[in-house]
Amino acid sequence: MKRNLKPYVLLLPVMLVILGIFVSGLVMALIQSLGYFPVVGLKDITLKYYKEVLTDKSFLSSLSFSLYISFTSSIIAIIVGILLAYSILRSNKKERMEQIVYKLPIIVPHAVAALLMYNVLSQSGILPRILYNMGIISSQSEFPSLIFDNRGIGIILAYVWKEIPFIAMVVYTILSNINDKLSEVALNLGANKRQVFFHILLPLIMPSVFSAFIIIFAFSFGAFEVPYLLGPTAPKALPVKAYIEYNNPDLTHRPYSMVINMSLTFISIILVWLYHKSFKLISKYDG
Amino acid sequence: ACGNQQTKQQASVLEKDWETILKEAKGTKVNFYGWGGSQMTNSWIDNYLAKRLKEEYDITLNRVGMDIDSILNIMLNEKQMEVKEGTIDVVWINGENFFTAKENDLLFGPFTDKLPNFNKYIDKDSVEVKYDFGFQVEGYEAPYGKAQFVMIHDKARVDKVPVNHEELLQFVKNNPGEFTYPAPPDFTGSAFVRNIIYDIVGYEQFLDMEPKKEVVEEAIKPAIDYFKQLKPYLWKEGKTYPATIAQLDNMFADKEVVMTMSYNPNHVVSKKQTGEFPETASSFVFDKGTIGNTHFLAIPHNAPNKAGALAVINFILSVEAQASKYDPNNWGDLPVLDNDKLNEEEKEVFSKIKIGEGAIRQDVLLEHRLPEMPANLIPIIEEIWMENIPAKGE
Amino acid sequence: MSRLELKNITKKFDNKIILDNINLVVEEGEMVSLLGPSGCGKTTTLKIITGLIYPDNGDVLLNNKSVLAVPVEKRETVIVFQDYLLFPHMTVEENIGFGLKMAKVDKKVRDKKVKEMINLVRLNGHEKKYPRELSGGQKQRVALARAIAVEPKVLLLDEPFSNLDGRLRENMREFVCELQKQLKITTILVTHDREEALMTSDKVAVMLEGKIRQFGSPEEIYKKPATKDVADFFGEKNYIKGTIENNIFKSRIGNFKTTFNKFSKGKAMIRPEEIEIFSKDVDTGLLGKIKKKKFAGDRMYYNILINDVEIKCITKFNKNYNVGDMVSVKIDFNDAVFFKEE
Amino acid sequence: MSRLELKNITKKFDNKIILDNINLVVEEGEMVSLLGPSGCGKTTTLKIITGLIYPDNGDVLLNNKSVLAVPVEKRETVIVFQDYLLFPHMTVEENIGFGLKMAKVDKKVRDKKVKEMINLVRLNGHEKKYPRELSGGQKQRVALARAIAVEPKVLLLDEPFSNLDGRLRENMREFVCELQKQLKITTILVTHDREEALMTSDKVAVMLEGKIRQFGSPEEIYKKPATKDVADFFGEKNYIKGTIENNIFKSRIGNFKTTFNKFSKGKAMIRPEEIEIFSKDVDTGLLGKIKKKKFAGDRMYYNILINDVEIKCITKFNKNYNVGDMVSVKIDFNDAVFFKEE
Amino acid sequence: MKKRSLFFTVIMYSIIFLLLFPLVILFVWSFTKNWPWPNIVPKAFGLRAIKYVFSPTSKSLKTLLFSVWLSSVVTIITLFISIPAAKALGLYKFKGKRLFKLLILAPIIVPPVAVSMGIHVTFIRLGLANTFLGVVLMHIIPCIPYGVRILTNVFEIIGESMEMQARVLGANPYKTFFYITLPMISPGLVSAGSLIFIVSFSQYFTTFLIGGGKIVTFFMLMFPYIQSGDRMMASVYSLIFILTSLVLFVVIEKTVKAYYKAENYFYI
Ligand SMILES: Nc1ncnc2c1ncn2[C@@H]1O[C@H](COP(=O)(O)OP(=O)(O)OP(=O)(O)O)[C@@H](O)[C@H]1O
Ligand SMILES: Nc1ncnc2c1ncn2[C@@H]1O[C@H](COP(=O)(O)OP(=O)(O)OP(=O)(O)O)[C@@H](O)[C@H]1O
Ligand SMILES: [Mg+2]
Ligand SMILES: [Mg+2]
Repeated sequence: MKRNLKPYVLLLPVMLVILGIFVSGLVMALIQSLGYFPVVGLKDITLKYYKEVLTDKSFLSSLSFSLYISFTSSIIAIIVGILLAYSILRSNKKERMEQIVYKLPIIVPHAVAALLMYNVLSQSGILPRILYNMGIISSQSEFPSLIFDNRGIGIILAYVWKEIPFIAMVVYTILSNINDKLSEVALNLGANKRQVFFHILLPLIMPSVFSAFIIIFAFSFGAFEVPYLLGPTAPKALPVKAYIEYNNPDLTHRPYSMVINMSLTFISIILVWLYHKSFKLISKYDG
Repeated sequence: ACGNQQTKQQASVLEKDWETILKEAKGTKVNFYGWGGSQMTNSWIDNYLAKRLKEEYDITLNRVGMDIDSILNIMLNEKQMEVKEGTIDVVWINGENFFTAKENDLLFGPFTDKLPNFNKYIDKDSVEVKYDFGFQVEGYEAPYGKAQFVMIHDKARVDKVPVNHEELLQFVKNNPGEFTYPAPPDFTGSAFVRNIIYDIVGYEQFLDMEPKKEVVEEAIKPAIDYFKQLKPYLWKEGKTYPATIAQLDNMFADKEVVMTMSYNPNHVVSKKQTGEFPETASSFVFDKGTIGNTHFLAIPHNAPNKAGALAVINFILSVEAQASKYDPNNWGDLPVLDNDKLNEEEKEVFSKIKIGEGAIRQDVLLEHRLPEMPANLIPIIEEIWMENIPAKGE
Repeated sequence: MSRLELKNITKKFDNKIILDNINLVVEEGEMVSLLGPSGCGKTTTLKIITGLIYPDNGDVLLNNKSVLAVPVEKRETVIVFQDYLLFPHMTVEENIGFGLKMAKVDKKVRDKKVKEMINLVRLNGHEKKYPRELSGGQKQRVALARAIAVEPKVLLLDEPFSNLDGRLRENMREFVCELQKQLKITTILVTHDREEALMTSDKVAVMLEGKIRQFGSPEEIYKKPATKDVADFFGEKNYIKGTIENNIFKSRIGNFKTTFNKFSKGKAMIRPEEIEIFSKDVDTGLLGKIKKKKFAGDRMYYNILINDVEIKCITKFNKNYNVGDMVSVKIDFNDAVFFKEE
Repeated sequence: MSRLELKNITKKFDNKIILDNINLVVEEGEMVSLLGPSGCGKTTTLKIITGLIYPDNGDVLLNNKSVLAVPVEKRETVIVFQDYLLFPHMTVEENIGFGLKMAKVDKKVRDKKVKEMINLVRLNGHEKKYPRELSGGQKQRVALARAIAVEPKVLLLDEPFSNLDGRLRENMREFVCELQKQLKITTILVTHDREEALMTSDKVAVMLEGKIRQFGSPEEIYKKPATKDVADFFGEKNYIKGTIENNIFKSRIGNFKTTFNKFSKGKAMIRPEEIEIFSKDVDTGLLGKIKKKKFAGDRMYYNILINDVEIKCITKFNKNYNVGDMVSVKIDFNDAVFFKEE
Repeated sequence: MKKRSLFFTVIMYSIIFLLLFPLVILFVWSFTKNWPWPNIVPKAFGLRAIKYVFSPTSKSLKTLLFSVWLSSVVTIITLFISIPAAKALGLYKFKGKRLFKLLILAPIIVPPVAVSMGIHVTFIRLGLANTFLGVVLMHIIPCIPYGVRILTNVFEIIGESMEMQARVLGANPYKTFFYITLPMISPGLVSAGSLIFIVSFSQYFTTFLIGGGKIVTFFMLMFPYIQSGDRMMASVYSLIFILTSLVLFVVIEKTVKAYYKAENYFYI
């Protein structure tokens, strides 16, 4: 009896914060999305706003744009992040500068990351300048437009730049602490380095990678800063749409913002759940 | 019961005479909330205003750089919870945000008549003091400074500036990819769109237009057609637009485009001072004029230190403060005082200030000043623009 | 199917010499036991052979070719680790099949082989379990099966049976031996069980303090230990001081005939199991008194006092005397080993 | 210093019964060996005693009081795990001193005790090493020292000597036994070494498939195994089918006198070490032929064919015959155990 | 044995270069007055931004110190409550585990603007608005997913056996935690702690709302400049922001390593 309660007791403090504070906020958002916002005179509960938002054409294009950005950036970040972590491990010497400096982008806030991408990749950025001076391009406009473009390359790169070190750090922490001996055994049994990586190390870091993926995916799906600063005028990423509606000085627009936010949340939950399912199929080693 | 008490309290400050208010304000702290994205503005408030207030009234000014959206949210939530002692004493505000705040009873007032400097220097009957984006001010905010929309170009790269929409179109056609404007709802981009509308269909009809989409759409149709014409020659063929004026400014600074724009006529000077803009950058306005507006200071209904707030706002309306603010070395914001109400000595103070290279003289600006559109039309125009311009023609 | 040779292997850890000039030859298909006290460097030796540790000095030869440059995974020298080291994210099946999978063995063939191995190590019913769900002995069997499944050229067993009960141990041992002989896998077995070493292996190497002290056939090692240390390693012994003159060993417990004649003063080493006791009516010329007695299943351990000299003696369990009893003792000095007194 | 009692302990994993109604009493200061094949549930039993696993059913009593509700750290039942589980971030010293530190023992006293323990387990010179720098046996000794240092009421040893060489093992065993007797620590020893179990313990419990099949003194267990399974567990046996009539056991290898008379048809179990062989000129009435022979240090293993029945026999190592030799065989049926034929 | 692989060394340096390159540009921008196309180096340098940041009236440095303090408090509290939660999720099987995992992710999944209003209202009611404590609590929310998730993985790997061993040796749960669990998870704690610190350090929107301008963090001073496109100011602020965090992390990592001799603790 008492033992069965233990995990719940351990979860209590975190749950207090999440349920006590966070959910109270969420409930208000939900209510507002249903059109109840008495301070500004909206007092009827209605699904009208949902209908309006969800049937809007631009909603769908925004949704797919958001999904595309989050998926692409998260997957690239995962792959490169793991590669980086493994490379550091393989070229390993303890206490080297490299182990610290690669983490720098983690420290950089997303908004600054957007600024950096702008500095480097815009048509007046450092990259086209270098290409121009090397004679590879002859004018600014020859450089492909990566910022504000509707393929979202700038946004994706900003996310990728931010998240690679995050993934690498998480993976490296686990990787460097996985008992070296397991790799030794595998080598000894005739597995080459590549096989050791794919059959031993990768499965062992998979739970962490899985967590990390969810975190960065959910984050990039719901955050507005980067697409706001680097995104095209249309389609707008969903969070940007929500943000713009939220800041609409006409407060009766608040329910629209909340509808978009609730949709974002709902879609995220579905995706995370689906991901959980599919992950369980691939790996049986889930905590 | 609560409401009653509040009105009583409000009344109580406003009932006192100015001397008492100043006495009460002495030694207090005033929380001044407003946009904090300009280093020059911040420096003016921190270095000049705060210092002078301390010397003059022993008031500690606490500048909090915060977006107006957040400020409104704080006020709104405090209202919702009926917080009597709020956090904000003075808010830098105007336009739709003022309208929203006033509509939702978030503001304290009317208070402007209580301010000696307001009574002494301000032309109370001028449209720009009585109305803010078409909304009645009714004493709930006091003017802070004036702004006017200007275009900025690089003399080194533009020989002849376009002075109306047709010339602009011609210019853009001749220089494809070198011009663009921020996408509404960016504040400046939105102003540019309105300015073009004014240039094409005139401004008078909007001042009392019904805020209905069909009506507005009908009225601005020629302008929308114009934007469609313009689009293919814009930067990136008009497929996308900078999201903020900041990006356009940076593109201009990096020589990616040849023009930018600003709602602050002295913007070009300060940008040149910081070294961001080239020395050859210069402002210009359309012949038919550009939109001007006034920015204001208001006091939240639950401001904890209303006396202090009044004292601060009154000081800002002084000749000394307005002149210091007007100096492009400090900020370069246009004064709100009525020239006719100043004595010679006071006029002298203003005329001694050298406006910077590339800026337009104040009298020229005032000649070309057009009133802002009522705020409730603006979101409609932005929506129409959004629906017609960026998405179409892909 | 390879001849393995270690040449002058030396290894230090933290500047302490752990392996000191090790030389060892294991012929093709031979099974050599490596014996030695805890911490003497056995595991380190095996790791050097597989390439998991680089020696500071010396060479490892497989079929007379140095393999120091061959990477671990290509050496085909597989080690069964003392602490199992099963892959925690794989089931028993997957663990056992790992090596074959790495060698890209056809899935069907692999499955068959895995099944076979599971039968042999008696883990039927546990195929789908993860290591954390296994008992100690079960883990050990998985580790063993995993190594044998790849049929390596050289098999290195680091106490592979230590956590198995006697019967299973015998079975496993037999199974490994048979397989080893059949496939001619060159094998080194590290074990703490002296009997195991003696019974299963073609040769035994005794390692003490990082040096190989004796290397020979089991009988040699047992019967003719090169040094007292080696002898001691094979269990407690009786050492009786005395002098040898004219084939007579004179000591405090009496004089005995012997064939040994190399030096005159020394110790005779007599194994406790070489001493027989009888009830005191049997005349052996030597009487002793039982001082201590211990039951150990199929045998009895006695400590007997003869002229104040305590002698250990191991007998069959059915020879049952009580503490305090007087018994006749028979010591055969022909089997004794003599060490010169220092 | 406690009496330990297990009452009807039952435990399932994944709906498979692992422990089935276990009852066991260990008196104060007693040393009980727990024997059983790999995977039979020994470790699980120990874990239940310490409180690391909750039984599904049944109770654990210390001094006649249920301790199921007592948290692990208050039970004073310390276990030495099969897989050592040394704290990786502590040195040998720190590991050994950990329990004392937890009990807030004065630093000086603690240091002295730790030093003493290090001496006893012979790890001098390794005090400052981390577990990853130790050999298997060294780790095991640290684990042992760490547990003993706290002088628990109940000491649970899960194959604590499995990675030690014979001599060290004997030493450690003696040391533990002495300490245990001296401090009257109630002890359970899980071991795979039958001899160890028989020699060291006051009582032996044999566990098979989650059940305790026999619990008694070492001699009882050895000499009077309750079932064939228990007997088998103690090594390979000879089973000879036959009938008993008038105190005569009739079988294919001949007729023998016996005192046993409970049933008429059955198997006589004869331990290999109860069979003696002599050169064929000694007349025992029974002749056999050596079929197989194995050297095992102090003894020899022979397989002998008598009338086509293969009989295993263990003799002293000095009885040396060759494969194919004819020998006289002596079987004592008085020591035989009879099992009824099913 | 472990040979350094050239291939991976090259890959590592390439990726690191790509990650650092934009930061180098940031550094250059901190001192750049203007930098017109197509120059590769700026045309004019200046110290305007640095001067402003270091001038006492801008209160930047004071605010910086305060922010570090605030985020440290957030980090410590978040770690403190995350460890038990992570342990529960990493080591035990229980009903509703999936749901809890999802709930813990919620602060990342739900956009902050959606919940902030409700939370603000709640905080006003509780008297937490405009207070240090309120801001701390608000910051903890988005930090929880990072803390719990990372530590959960760590617990999954180290397992419970060491803790059990300690308990058996007479360590009560608290001592077990301090002597065994804490040192064993310390590498993970450093990772999680760094992330939490950063997440808290770069909270903008919620700090505004809950802090109401009474609690001013460094990021709040910095963000308007990023928005307004003053690249020099934004770069200098970012640079200070990054350097502060970096120094802090290096110090902490070194301290933890020295204190716990953190190495390969993870036993499998
Ligand atoms: N967590 C678990 N989940 C499922 N089965 C388990 C688990 N732990 C142990 N078992 C099973 O329970 C049985 C008994 O395990 P236990 O560890 O008690 O055996 P043991 O007697 O100690 O064996 P050994 O001598 O090999 O160590 C084994 O068959 C094992 O596979
Ligand atoms: N990484 C290391 N650093 C320092 N010393 C080490 C290291 N690895 C092993 N040693 C030391 O080397 C010696 C030999 O270790 P090894 O593991 O080879 O012994 P072993 O013969 O296998 O012993 P056991 O029978 O106990 O397993 C031991 O004294 C051990 O403490
Ligand atoms: Mg070893
Ligand atoms: Mg076990």
